[in-house]
Amino acid sequence: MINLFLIGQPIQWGSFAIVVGIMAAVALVLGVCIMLISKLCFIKEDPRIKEVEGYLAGANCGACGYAGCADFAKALVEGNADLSACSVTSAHGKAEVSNILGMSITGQEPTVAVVSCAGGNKCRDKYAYQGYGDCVSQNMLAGGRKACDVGCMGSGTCVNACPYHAVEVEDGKAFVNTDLCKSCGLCIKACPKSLIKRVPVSAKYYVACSSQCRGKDVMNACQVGCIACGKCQRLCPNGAIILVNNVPVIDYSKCTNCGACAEGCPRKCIKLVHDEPKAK
Amino acid sequence: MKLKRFKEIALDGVVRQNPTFKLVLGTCPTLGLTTAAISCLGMGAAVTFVLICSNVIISLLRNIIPDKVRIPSFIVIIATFVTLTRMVMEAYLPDLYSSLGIFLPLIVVNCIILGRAESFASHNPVGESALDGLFMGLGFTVAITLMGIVREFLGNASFMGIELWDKNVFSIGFFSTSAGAFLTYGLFIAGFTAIQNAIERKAQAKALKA
Amino acid sequence: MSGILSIIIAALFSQNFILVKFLGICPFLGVSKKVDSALGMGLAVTAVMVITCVVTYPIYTFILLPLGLEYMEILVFILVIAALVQMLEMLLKKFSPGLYSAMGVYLPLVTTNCAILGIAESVIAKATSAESAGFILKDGFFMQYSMGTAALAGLFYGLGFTLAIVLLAGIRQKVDKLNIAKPLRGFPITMIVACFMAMAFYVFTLIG
Amino acid sequence: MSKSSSFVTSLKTISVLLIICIVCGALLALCNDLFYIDEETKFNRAMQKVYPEFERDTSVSETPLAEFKDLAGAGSVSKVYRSKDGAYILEATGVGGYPDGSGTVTMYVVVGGETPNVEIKSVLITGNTKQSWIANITQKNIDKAYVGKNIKDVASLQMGNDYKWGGATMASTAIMNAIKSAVNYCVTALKLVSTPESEARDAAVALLEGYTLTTVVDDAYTTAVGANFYFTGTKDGADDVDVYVFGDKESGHQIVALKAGLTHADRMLDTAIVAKSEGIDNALVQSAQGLSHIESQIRALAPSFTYDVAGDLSQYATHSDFADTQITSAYVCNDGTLAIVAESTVGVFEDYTPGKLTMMVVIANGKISGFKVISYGGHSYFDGSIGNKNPQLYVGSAIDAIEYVKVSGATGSGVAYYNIIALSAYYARSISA
Repeated sequence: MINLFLIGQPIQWGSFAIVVGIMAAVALVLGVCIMLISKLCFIKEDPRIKEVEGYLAGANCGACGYAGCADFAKALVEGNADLSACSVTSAHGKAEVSNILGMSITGQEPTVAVVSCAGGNKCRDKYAYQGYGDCVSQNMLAGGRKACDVGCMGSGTCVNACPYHAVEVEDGKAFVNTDLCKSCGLCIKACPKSLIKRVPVSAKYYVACSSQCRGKDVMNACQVGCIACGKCQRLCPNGAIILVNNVPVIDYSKCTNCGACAEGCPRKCIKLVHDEPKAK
Repeated sequence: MKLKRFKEIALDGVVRQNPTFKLVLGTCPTLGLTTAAISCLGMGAAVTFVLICSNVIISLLRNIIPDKVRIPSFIVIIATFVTLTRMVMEAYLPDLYSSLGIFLPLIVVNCIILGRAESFASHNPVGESALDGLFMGLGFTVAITLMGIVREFLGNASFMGIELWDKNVFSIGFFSTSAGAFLTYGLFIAGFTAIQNAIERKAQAKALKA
Repeated sequence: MSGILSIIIAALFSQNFILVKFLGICPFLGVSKKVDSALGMGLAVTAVMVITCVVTYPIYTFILLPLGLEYMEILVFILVIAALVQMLEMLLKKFSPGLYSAMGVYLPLVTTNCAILGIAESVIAKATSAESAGFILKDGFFMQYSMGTAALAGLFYGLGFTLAIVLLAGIRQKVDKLNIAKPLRGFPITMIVACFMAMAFYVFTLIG
Repeated sequence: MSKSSSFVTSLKTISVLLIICIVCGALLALCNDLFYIDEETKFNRAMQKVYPEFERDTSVSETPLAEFKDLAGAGSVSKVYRSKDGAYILEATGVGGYPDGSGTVTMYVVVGGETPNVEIKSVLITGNTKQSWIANITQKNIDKAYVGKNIKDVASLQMGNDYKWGGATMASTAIMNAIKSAVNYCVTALKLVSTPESEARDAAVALLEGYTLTTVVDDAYTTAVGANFYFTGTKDGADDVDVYVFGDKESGHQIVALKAGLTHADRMLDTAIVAKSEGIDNALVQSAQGLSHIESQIRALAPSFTYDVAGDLSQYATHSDFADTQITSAYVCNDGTLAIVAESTVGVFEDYTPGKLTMMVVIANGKISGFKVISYGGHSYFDGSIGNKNPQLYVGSAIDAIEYVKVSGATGSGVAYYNIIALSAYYARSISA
């Protein structure tokens, strides 16, 4: 056989046979061992984990913070991880996974995050905070610098937490740009004051205050805080808004987005969910 | 195979899902080899070749390989192609072979190849997997060669091996050390994400206006 | 005694697998978000490294070398390692769930790790003077391996790996809290932190 | 899963893995033979990086000859490869100036060309230990400094600034040492080119079979005896030998080998001669034998000298007020001038390692008329005063009143000089009294 590669030697059938022999032996031994051990330690496991893992990228890159796709899949099925954390899996993969675990996510209406506080620079500071940059550390110092004990400090922990850069700090308080928000929940976990809540995308209004104090205390701390006067509760035609320990809570299943409460509110703290950020 | 799908895979491979800058996979050769741009090119070519071949074979066998032995069989296929490249390179391109050194056998455990094999090749038909392999390999090669050029230019004042000026006159030795590699790689990723965010924001702004 | 001591110091500091030898960077960047996951990863890598050394050395010297099949080294090694790791994972899941929850989950991730093949290549560097093993071959002290020191080296290289990854995880937990410029968040800032760590470890290469 | 179906699936799994492995193994085995390159071409390729026209010629043994392997203190040759076209690639390691000898540089040195101009064709550094600044030296620097140089004059290269590169002096010395040891091997063992020294050495070796000679570079000896080269030879079973080689290759080497370590008198006798080349004219033998180098110093200072040992040394050789100083030999000339050789290890500071100062003092008609420093060991302070400034101050002073003159910057050696001169004066006074 003319040697078209200019080098090399005639095929050594001897070593060829040895190679095939070794490979066969190794494959056989390993295959049998794997099967035996998998038989030996078969553990009942939620079949969906295997399925979900099938659709994940499988790159085991660890970007989601979990140890690998298997671990992430287990967390997804048990419900304490969110699909958006994995940037590697293709959209098709994510669609598949969400319809396997579908009923838990897409069952309700898709949601969007909002910051239920309107204070920011309008809320008085108890002290001037000099120190480590984010709200978590500031919150350790006498509950943060704001006079209102649930006021947003605007130091941007939620801004950092959001992988989609949907959260910005404006006028001293955090603001969610609902077009970018994927409702992945990372900001909700990050906020030390847990001010960020999920509201359905279809909702038009949300209560931009969570202070549980009465009128005089609120006015003393913040110019735009809800003084729990109860006007919105009386104005609402279908009783969708009720005062729960001085904080108005909207029941979005009854709310028809009529806006009566928003106009009637003397402090204007019921705001638009899909509001344009003023800075733009 | 529709042109749109082709464009999508191409864009994904090189820009949107660039393995080195976006997914941050295959970092070992990226940091190790980029002191010399030529070895980056050689490495890129080797990785692309192995990636295409293994993607093709894996997508061919995707339904046959049972799940229990999925990883071992994928790895065997990849290892075969890597050994093949090693033999060819040792025979025909000996100096490139010695400049790659340890990183040639390391292609087997390169996260890109196994990652793409499992996430793409094992769910898609052969044609698309081959293309994905090609463009992912291309994205990887472009990325590490860019880094290689920058590090070589700053580190020992030469471009693709051709010396531009005397190294002792002006060169930041820091860039050819391992610490320099981390820094360059970090800055490259930062630049890449900054550009990508800007493009995204512009696209969204346009979409909002429309 | 000094031989082993020099291996330990080299393995932990002057030849640290990540910060000096550049192997195993993918998990180093990926899994170092939290200290406990980093520790789990480190232990998994150490376990697999010990297995690799204990397995690759005899295979290479007693099977591959006498038969002249050096070119098969990658294929055989990676196949054996992948299979062993898979078995280890199953065994751990069954017999010690505690240990499994700590490190078992990382095992499939470890097989695709450059450090494993890196140490396999350097162990077989003892058995041959082949140029192919590349730059790892150049450090003389790898030469005096025996079966025992191979496993020992595997152990300490794994601990060196764990040291680096836990250090980074500690720093990263702090750094991720700072509000840094948007593009620098995530991997770039980790890279810069790793750059400083690499500088620190560079000092060891001069002493070691 | 019923027992049988689980068995079938596991069988299927194992078989798939088996087939994949076998196919891959077979493919690799075939390719390995297809792309096989034999050991020889692989080695040639590696070497061609150093010397492009390298063709390995295994007829010559590649381990270097033991006795020429290392060049004392400079480095050693570990491998010698011969190429078919006559060029040699030597793998040499050079010692890099660290006191404990660590910090070495290993490199390939390629030596080739026809006999008159055998030169260094190329140099490639392959490795180093503890040379952290070696990166400052680029291949261009080394090529410019060493490549193309005829190996005859490489051996005599001194470390100048076009061989030393900024910030890497240790590495530069290591490189020069490595190259020198490689060239030395070429000259001595491979005999690629003959330097006068190597010719003399070959002639001497021819005369004294079985002796291994080492060159002694000490011009005080060679010039005194008037020989071109001076070797010391050793052979197991026979005592050491001083070998003087007169003349050069064209005029024919005249070689005298005397037993080493004899006292002055026994050297004069014929028994001291171990071997001499026939037809050597007797005066050369006489001068090698009789004229020890001290005598030549005296002749330079007291021309009227006829050799005669002075009075008894035992009494006045030392004196209490001149510590660690004693007279080793004294000569008197027919006109009465005295030549006294004395040595002193005085003048100890904390860091000063007391080297031995040997000096000859000439006393004529009651005055110190001259002196000659023969050798000084240890500390560099002697350099300052060796310019004869310090002892010069005593010349002309009478022997019965020698006062100590303090010279700043050379107090240690100053004391040594004073002791020797004053002791000689005391000796002269006491034997003339």
